[in-house]
Amino acid sequence: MTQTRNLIDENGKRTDGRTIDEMRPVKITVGTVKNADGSAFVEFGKNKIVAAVYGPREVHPKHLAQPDRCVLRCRYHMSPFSTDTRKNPAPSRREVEISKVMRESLEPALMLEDYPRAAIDVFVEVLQSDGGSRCAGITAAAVALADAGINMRDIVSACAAGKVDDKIVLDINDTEDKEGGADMPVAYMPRLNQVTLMQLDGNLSPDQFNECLDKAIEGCKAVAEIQKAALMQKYFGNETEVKEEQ
Amino acid sequence: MTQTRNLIDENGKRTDGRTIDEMRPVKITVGTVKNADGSAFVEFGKNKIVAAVYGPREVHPKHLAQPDRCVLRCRYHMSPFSTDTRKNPAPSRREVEISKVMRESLEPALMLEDYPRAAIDVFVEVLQSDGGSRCAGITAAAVALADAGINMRDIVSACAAGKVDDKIVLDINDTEDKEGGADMPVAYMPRLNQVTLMQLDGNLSPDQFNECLDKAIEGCKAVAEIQKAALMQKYFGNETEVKEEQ
Amino acid sequence: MTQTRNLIDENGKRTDGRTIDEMRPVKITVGTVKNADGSAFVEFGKNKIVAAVYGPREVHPKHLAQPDRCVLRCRYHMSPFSTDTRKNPAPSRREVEISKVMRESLEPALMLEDYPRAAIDVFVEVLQSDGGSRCAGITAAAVALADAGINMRDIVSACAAGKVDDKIVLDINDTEDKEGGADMPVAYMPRLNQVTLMQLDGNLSPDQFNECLDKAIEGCKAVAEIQKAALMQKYFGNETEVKEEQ
Amino acid sequence: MSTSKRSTIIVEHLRKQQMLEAIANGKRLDGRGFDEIRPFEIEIDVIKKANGSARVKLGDSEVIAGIKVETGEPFEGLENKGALIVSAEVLPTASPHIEPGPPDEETVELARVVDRGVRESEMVDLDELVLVPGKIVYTIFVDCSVINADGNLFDATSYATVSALLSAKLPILEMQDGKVVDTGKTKPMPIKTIPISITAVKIGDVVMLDPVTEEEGSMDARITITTSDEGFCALQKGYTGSFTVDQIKKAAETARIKGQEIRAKVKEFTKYGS
Amino acid sequence: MSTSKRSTIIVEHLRKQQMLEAIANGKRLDGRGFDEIRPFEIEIDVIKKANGSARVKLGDSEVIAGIKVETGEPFEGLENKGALIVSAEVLPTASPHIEPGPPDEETVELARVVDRGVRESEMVDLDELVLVPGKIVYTIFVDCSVINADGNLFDATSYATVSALLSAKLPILEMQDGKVVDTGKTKPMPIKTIPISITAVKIGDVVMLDPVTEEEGSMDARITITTSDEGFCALQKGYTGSFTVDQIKKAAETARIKGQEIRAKVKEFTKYGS
Amino acid sequence: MSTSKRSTIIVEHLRKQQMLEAIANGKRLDGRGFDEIRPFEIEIDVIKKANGSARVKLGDSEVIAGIKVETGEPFEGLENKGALIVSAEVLPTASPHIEPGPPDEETVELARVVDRGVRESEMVDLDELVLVPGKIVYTIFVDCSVINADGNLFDATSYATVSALLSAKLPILEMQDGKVVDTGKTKPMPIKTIPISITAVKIGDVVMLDPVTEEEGSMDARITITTSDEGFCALQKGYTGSFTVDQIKKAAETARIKGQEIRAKVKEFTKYGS
Repeated sequence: MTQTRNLIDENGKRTDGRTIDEMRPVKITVGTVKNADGSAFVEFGKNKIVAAVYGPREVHPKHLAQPDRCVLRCRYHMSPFSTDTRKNPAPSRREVEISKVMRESLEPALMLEDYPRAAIDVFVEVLQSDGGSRCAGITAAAVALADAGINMRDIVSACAAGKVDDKIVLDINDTEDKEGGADMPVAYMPRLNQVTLMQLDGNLSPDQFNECLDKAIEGCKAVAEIQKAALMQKYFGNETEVKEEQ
Repeated sequence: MTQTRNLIDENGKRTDGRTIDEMRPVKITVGTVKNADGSAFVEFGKNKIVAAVYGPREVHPKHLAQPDRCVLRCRYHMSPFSTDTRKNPAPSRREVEISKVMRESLEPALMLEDYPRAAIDVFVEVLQSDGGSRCAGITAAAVALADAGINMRDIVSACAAGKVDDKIVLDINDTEDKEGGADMPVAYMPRLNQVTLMQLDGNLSPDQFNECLDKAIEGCKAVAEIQKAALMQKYFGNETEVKEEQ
Repeated sequence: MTQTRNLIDENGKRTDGRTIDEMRPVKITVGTVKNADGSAFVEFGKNKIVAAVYGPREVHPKHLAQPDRCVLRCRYHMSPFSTDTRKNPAPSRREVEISKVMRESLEPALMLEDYPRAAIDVFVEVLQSDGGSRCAGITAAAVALADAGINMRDIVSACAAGKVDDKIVLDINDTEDKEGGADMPVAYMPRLNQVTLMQLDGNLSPDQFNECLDKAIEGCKAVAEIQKAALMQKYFGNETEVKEEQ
Repeated sequence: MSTSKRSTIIVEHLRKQQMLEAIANGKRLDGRGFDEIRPFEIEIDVIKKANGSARVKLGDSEVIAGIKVETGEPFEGLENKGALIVSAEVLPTASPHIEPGPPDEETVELARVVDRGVRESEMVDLDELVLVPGKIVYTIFVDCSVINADGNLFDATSYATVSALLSAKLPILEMQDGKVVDTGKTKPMPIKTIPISITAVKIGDVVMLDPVTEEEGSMDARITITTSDEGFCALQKGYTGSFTVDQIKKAAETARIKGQEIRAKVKEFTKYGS
Repeated sequence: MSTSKRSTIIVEHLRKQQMLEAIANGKRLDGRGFDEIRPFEIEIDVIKKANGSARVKLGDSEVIAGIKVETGEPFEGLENKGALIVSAEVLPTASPHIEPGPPDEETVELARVVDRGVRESEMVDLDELVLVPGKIVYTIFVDCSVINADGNLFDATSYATVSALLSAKLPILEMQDGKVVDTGKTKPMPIKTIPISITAVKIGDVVMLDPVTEEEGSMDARITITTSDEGFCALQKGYTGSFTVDQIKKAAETARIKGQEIRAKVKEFTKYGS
Repeated sequence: MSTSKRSTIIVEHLRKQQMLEAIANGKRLDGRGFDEIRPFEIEIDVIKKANGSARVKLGDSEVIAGIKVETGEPFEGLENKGALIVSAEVLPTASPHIEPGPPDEETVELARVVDRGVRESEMVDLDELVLVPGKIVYTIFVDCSVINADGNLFDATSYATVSALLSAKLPILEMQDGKVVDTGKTKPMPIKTIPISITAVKIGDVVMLDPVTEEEGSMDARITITTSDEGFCALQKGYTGSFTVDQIKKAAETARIKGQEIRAKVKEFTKYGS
């Protein structure tokens, strides 16, 4: 990525007015898809993402079933209207890869051995995309899995950090992703202190690498609190909307 | 549809010389495909259509079989040379839809419960297309099914009516379909008085709607006579060619 | 094929300096693919081809298995960088056809009845293509099958002859294939004196036809010697590289 | 190839019995009358990245339509008209019975019936969407994502499409030196009429509007009738049963009257014309 | 990937025994000699919407070929030649063993072998089909639909293709202001020679021409040899058996002689040159 | 849709036990240390028809990368840069577990991770690959064919790609009268840095570099870290397990140091800069 203009101004503000440690507003609503066994709607900056979980349920075709554990299936997909220019509805290589890393980021948290011969399907639809849609998608999927009552070792929370104007910043947005210097999406199990997804695009010195990872982890922890509050609200209810605007 | 020129002249004649209540010439030949269990070749105006039926026969793959009835499968397909500009041989969305409504238009006439665990395949190939190819295809398929000896409650006969120069006319042709005001294909079981296919493209007032439907039904009844004569000719033989030129 | 320039000079030399009866250099190395049950690497002129054999092994899906014989499967494929302009990696109609005739050219030599309910897979990858890649591929595949220890009635050896400047020549290369007058690839079982592949593109008089076929058979016999030597070298070893430069 | 199959949406036997008994007594399980449509709501501009968008909830069926405006060549034979293409995907989120993958024949039919209503009514004035006659025209993509399915996706998707078009902001494009340039300004989509589809199903001898999933699981036949301000513009009979001519004429009249009600509500939700 | 399979066309055991006994006695089940081709008929101009068309019935095998003429870019490396593409579909009407779908390897081979006969014989003078050298050429699509299959589809499809080309009316196109314009006039396709394919199969040690389906069900190997007026132009050995060199040479000579007979009949049916 | 499955590469139970015991004792089955990479060799210019090529053998894993240079339109949003596309196919020759067909999700990930290393490091100066700004640019296709698979295809494919690029001869193209003309001359690919990926897997609590197939069969998680001369440029955690933050930081430092070693060897094998 080659940066061509200043993305952080003299007051330390980013293009969307945030400070370098500030996350975009996050809003999570649980149980938005009526037919699903579990679901969540996540707005993370301008990302608008639906996650729905079906299962544990029978596997079709049957030979795909595993005798001692549950099969996890995952689809990340973008609606054609979700992007700046219309996206072809057929799955792109990018969507195939994200479906895979998303599944692998969720699997460590799930007690799949509790559901032998069954399948759990996780469907993540990006209705509007912004920087960090894979992190927002994982965050939504983890809440939907919890809403479906799947046995979990821990929640999975995801957030990216990155480099902009040679500074390490939290939660980079679309513009920063395209014009900035690096993007590092991370998914994390906060109780178990385990990284379940990590990618990097861009250039970081050794020191920046460590700082960026630490900052992403902090973001994940903040996301975890919002996930928890959203689930609490659904199951124990309260009047205030679960909304984080740091 | 926006009409740009007169399609009915001062003498009430249409672009192909017909009156508004006149059907194009229809010719039906039964048993034209040697290998098929039943078949028919239909010329309806410039439409040239082959229908072939295979079945009742085993279902592959077996899990698609139904314990208490026969599975009906249907394909409507156009040969690449059948249209004004070459048609890509891969099935278009239009062909997928017509395959579906064609199947649904035939199914009410078939005693599928008489053939549990079996399948009946209906293949309709448009060798040359003109307006009303789906109606001609259904007409051919119904004759092929009868020729295959499938138990039927009634024949299925199909014909369109439409609007041209703000007049309701029988059996619209290619030019009228493209430039006229409305097209209403209908399939009908004449003995049971049931409509099994109906679609509408174009604009009709409430009165025109009813008039158009009634006219299409009349067309279906006329087609039924030609179907009957063609089947009679094959099974009881006679010298005169079954041909309708109204 | 229309020929536009002289491809044989006044000294009887072809564009690559060979005489009309001279084969391009052929080099066969056995067992180059570690994981395969049998394999061979063939350089035939500028052709560079890997063949790998897996099997006899279980058939998936199982309903494809034959109770009394082995199923033979064959894929001929060109790497995208193997051709003058990049080849789309999806299988072309040409590759589908060559996969079929290659399988049919190998099958007569294999004692498939010795491996009931099993499958043998032959994968031929063209890394660099030159004229005669199907012949070189069959030659490689036959050696790989022998290396895999499959019971065989005979080796299969392949070579093309063709017409250039109205002369019948052995083993035509890329330029001669494109600009010459005819190409006749042949595969042959030398011990059984049976032709297992034969194709012709181009124009030949009756006399030329017979001459061309005879010449191709001579080429096949020469290829058989190189195949034999390569297999001997692997199993009985010797210091000299098996290389034919006629 | 189109294949007949028993409905994969299995209404449990008991529930189905209840439904049929209720119908015999002139009622539906959710208490609605046969001519009654479920409550629905429409929210516009839900996707800011789209040139127009709408989310429709019709009972528990939920659909989002989003519009993307691009430029391209006109369709053959329609050289002086803009292009408009309606597509649909029933997302695998929508029900336990949806497999991800290319659209099956039911989804193809869904998209084509919605497309037909918009196209045949001439809702959008395609003559206004030409940049260089015969060469460059606006191409309007309407993509519909069904998020949750509880019956009557035809009408839910149709209302979402119509609402997205009514509320869309068309970017004003101009030709400069042979290139398309976005002026940065927008104008409303050129709208001529508002097509409204009404879907009914027949169960036994009863025809009822706006079926839920479990009613569709017991239906014999389905009919979708689209009217514009001017009259009837599209119709699709579906499923494996049949209708008498009288049933169709009656359904058409109902569709016309109900269509007026719905049209008024759609205008209100989308603030169209206000 | 190419997969070997037993013939899916199952000739019942008894019938097969009869056939093999007949062959041993120098006969075929339908009474033909080994070098005898079934009666065939050709009807041209059966598809008025095509620029050329022919229906061939070879015994009970029936094929329609239709030609569509378009314009396009030349093939790479063949900048100053028109383009000619032969495709084939074995329709699912043709036999109980055909599944609808994209062409399988047998159909790909069928189309490519027919294409090769036309291409290698230089039947059509592609030099005459150029509008703007290197840029715009005529593209001739020949599509073949096999309606009924009773053996030897190679020859039936080949004769249909050749007959459609011989009887085609090529629209006369001109360049005007950089655009292709159809003058409304036509001329015959520029024909240089007439390729005729002859297919034989080997059953045991006997080689016989023009096999029917049940003979193909017992064949060991197949060979298709195409000759033009000038000599041999294409050949394809097929199936999983083999031939001796002598069998091939003999088959080639037969193909050349039989080809002359068939060529004369094709000319007659298509009124070519008259 | 991504589907979890048990590893199809079955390490026999006993062998796996041995491996785990060895690991517990600080060893690997092939005697390597945890931070030790298998011997590897690189041969360049193996495909003369390509504009650049390299064959890498990393242990028994073998990959050929070939480069084809074409021209085309630039990517949207990158109008003044050349295009570079890395693709990969794991050939069915490579292992008994590969089915021929379009790339599965593992192969898509492989190609995208290798592509990312090249792209994000800005190895190739894409600014130098523009012919007509915004309209015509060089398009560099790097295609990788995995011939034999014995673990760590990420690094083997990455080294093949990098080596092919380092040794490629870029044809010098020029615009003449609005057409691209090949001058027949070549120049080296414009290279700015050399990205080197290092892949490690975690088995139990041990992290080890450059896994062979049987180690991958027992791995809990995988991480691929790519460094250029300037620092870290790409990273991909894979597989269904997880890492602690400390494990990642330690792996990163190892990747940086090992990367320098490998980079020196790659330069040597490709004679880059000499």
